Amino acid sequence: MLSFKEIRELIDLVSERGLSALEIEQAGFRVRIEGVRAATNGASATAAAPAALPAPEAAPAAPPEVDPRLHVITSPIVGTFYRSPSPESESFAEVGQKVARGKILCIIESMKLMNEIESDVEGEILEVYPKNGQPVEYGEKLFAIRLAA
Amino acid sequence: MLSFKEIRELIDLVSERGLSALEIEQAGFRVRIEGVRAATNGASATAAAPAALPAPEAAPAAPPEVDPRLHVITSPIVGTFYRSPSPESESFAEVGQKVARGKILCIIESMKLMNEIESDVEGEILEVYPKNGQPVEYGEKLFAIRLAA
Amino acid sequence: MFKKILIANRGEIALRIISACKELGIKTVAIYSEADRDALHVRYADEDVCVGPYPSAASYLNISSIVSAAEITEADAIHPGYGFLSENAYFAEILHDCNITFIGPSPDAIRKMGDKSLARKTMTAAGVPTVPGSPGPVETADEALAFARRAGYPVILKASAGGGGRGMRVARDDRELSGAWETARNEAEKAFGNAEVYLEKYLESTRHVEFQVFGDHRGNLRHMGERECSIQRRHQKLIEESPSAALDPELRGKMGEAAVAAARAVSYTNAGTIEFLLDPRGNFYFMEMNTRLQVEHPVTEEVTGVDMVKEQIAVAAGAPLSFLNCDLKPRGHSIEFRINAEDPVSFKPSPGRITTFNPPGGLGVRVDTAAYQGYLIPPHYDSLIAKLIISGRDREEAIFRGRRALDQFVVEGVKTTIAMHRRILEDPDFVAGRISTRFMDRFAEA
Amino acid sequence: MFKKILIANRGEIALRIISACKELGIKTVAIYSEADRDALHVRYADEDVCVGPYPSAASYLNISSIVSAAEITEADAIHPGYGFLSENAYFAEILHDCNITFIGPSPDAIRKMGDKSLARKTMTAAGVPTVPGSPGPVETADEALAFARRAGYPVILKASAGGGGRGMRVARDDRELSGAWETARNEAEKAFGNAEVYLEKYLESTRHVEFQVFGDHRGNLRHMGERECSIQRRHQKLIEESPSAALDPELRGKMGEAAVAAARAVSYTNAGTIEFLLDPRGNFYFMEMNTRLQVEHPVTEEVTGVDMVKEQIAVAAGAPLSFLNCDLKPRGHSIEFRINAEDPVSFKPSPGRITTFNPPGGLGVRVDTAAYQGYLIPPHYDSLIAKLIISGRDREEAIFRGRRALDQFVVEGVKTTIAMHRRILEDPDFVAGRISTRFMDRFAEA
Repeated sequence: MLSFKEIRELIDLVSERGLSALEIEQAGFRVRIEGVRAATNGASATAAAPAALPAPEAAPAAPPEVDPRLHVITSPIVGTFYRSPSPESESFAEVGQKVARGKILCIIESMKLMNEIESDVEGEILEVYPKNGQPVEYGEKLFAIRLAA
Repeated sequence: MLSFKEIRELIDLVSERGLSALEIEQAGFRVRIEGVRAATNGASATAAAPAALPAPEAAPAAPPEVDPRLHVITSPIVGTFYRSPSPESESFAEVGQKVARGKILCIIESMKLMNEIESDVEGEILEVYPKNGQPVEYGEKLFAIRLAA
Repeated sequence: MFKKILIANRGEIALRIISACKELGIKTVAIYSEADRDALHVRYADEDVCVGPYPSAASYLNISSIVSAAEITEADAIHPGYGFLSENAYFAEILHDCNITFIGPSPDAIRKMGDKSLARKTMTAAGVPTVPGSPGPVETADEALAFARRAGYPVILKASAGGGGRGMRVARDDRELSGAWETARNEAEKAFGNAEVYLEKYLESTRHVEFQVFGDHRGNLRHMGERECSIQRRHQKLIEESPSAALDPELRGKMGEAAVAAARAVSYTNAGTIEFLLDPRGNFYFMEMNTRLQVEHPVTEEVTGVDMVKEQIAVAAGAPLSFLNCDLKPRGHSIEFRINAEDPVSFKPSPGRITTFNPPGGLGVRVDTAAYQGYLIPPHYDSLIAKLIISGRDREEAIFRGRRALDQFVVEGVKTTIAMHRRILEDPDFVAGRISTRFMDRFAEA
Repeated sequence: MFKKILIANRGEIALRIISACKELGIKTVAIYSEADRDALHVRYADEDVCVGPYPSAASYLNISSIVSAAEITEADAIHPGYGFLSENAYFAEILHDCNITFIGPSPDAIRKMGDKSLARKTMTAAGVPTVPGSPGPVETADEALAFARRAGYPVILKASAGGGGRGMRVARDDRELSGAWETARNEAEKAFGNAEVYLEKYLESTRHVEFQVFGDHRGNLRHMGERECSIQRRHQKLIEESPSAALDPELRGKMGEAAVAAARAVSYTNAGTIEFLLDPRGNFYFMEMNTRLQVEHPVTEEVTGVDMVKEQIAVAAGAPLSFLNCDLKPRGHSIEFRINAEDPVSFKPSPGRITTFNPPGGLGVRVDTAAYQGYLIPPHYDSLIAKLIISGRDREEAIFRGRRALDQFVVEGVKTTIAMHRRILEDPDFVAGRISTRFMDRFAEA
């Protein structure tokens, strides 16, 4: 649900960026903001797009910007997350480490079985989300990896 | 849910920013504000566009236009509507008739009592809504009167 | 049986009555004020008539509009619900003159029980114990002081024409009584148009236990067991349950007999409630009779299995009581929680639009309500938005079930008493059944 | 008693089980697929675990994910609800190995009753009458034709591993049987991963009457009376009621005894249901046993006063049956209406967003649902959005009450079966209790 203040901010954004429309819908709540009136002929179009100008890449109602080089590996199963094959051994992977496709990143224990989770991309590990020994559910984020260029 | 004050602010915003429409819907509540009518030709489009102009009479989302000279008399009580004092007599008032303030227009029978309903304005009867002998509820339209100029 | 019933009320009770009529195959007429155009009772009735603008005096209390509405829709009976005109003897009389059945007791019974001093006298004559009190209305402050010194403090001032807690004042010494005297009279004047007050000894650590009675027009008069209504705030009931944890079969028998004797003293017909104060030693005193359906009637319905509104309609139409040959021994336990739209701290009403309304369901959960998601609660009427009625095999099950149902009751957009009820259900004294009419004082302090 | 229960289900039954746990003071874990993130069972549970993407096979049927979810949340028991893994003996076995209690019967009982040919043999040995049928799975079309000619048409093909109407085909002559043979085997293969089918004589104008049985781990086994489930469409139940208008106390006694004998033959524990076909002359035949809680369990709860889900949990924890010394004679009458999101004409599911959801309330009305205003019904699962359970003093009161409750049930945004139920309640045969499993055929033609 958006507050009044948030709706007001969105209106500002829509008009500043010269968007033609913004529509948000969620669980029975809907807001639609239609932008500055579309001009019906060439002459007025110039007038209708006023201060706007700085809206070249006006990505409308964009979700938080996503780095196309960022890749997130999520858990394919429910279980317990382990960073190393045994408490004494070293972690499979550390932040900052470069990993190849197929490199084992962690183990998820499910029903007494140790499931090795491999990297499906080549790149550098930016973040490890769960702590060692932490339960993870299906779809939970495990690793953030910056793809090799 | 938006308060009256908030809706008023939104109206201001829509017209200030020159938006073409704003629509908010939530749990059975819906508000749609359409901006100042888009002009259909170049000349007026230019005028309509700039956010700067304070869009003075921008009465947005106006209800159906009401003739200010039209006056409607509604029933002050629940009962049965009679156009004449008895079945044999003439109607108190007919369409087209000019009536003065205080003129008896009809009778509403409520709990065996005959309640005379008077005109509270001077003018000409345009319409009689209920039929003779018809039950009327509180607030039901009885007569439309065009006010004397 | 009636062909069409006009419901002279609004809100959940209007819906309750419409439902009963539908189940009996009787047509319904809703009345409404201009503030209630979008109300569910208007939508669910077969016909509807706007009877006036929002002030109750001009609409829901407007006798001539309501009688006219019955006449133009050709309704042959009127159910008054509770509040509004339900205890108005004059209204019942006019309906009689207009050949419209008033679904309730006779005007005479309403009058005799409506005048609280007269009711006390009637009860004394019938052998029903009453709280020691002034023999009639008290005329002067000196007279009040004299009574209080004789009976012993604390005392309570009550409006002769009163009910529902208004016009009531407790005094613990001469000084407090002198101060309360004018206030009580003013409040009584304002609330009931009658400043007369009388005095009673104020009993402490008592329970409010009431008995449901029902009479038909063939001389049968029965009680349907009790309701425990001690959980009150400012004399407004918040939680009611049946049976009462304080009654054993013997005491239930004694109080039930007294209730029937009380009702018989005014030849009572239809549904009525005898309110008693019950002290910890098992002494009970007649407080007053409510000559109408109560807000809390559902808990009696749940433990007896009798649809009381259908019973009211059938009895008014001349039928004998349907449960004459039944065992009405309470089956299980039932608790009603009044969900009000109000601030849980200040207790101020919280009218406004309900943006989310998701009532609980499942086994043992009943919800009586006229609210819905998107409903705008008008500020002109009372703040009750729903009654949550929880039943279980015993009190313990009902309490646990009540907790989960209150947890699942989602209301957004207005403040409600849901969280307060949840806290009451965690209170060890409540859970143990150690309650009195002072419970909420203690609870508020905690 | 258990400390934490994982509910391996979704929708209204997950909510039903969460409510029972809350009333017992037991913590709950919800599981959900990615399509159910906004579901109420996720919101109302104490903890929740996403177990997979939307296909049931990858989430609600994903045994290793569900067992892992129980392990990481340290749940000590799993309630399977109905459908999904509730009749999966392998799942029950794995839980046992993992030291997690499966709230339901033993894997052995599930297996013996799950194999429909084996179940028939077990019943015959226990002296419970069964419909004349092939002694075991039928291997070839010729074998099927031979049986049908011997027993006489019509006959019905059923999946050995089946249930819920899938894989069933009726044939009235050789030609139909030849046609149905492959279809039934294909459907059985698809639905249950097992193409085996067997044949039975198809009885016409029979009623579907089932008995609820309950066993504890101390050797007690009781029945809780019957449910009349003849109102079906394509072998899917639409309306269930208790008691059945077709049973008198003598027949109820005989069928109840047979049901208990059937359950005892597999040393049954926890809640189960014995389904019978009942012909107009009072002959009854064992059809199958459902070794789990039924969708329609609420009507039994209403007339017996027993909370069956709490009973399941208590019995699984080792408690004796709570009603050993109670009279479970049905009290009043209860009817359940399944409100499905589907087109009332084509019967196709109608998933989508519920824009208005206003369920009825008041006396005798129970709603079990996981729907709410604004809820988006995912297209991946079954179309049941609510169960409306109506109780009254007798069948007539329940029918009249059902009409008014269906009238007051407002659902917008998706198509539902509400109007169809309303029409069934107006049908003179239904009102008179003259029903059979063919009722809906006749009804659809009318």
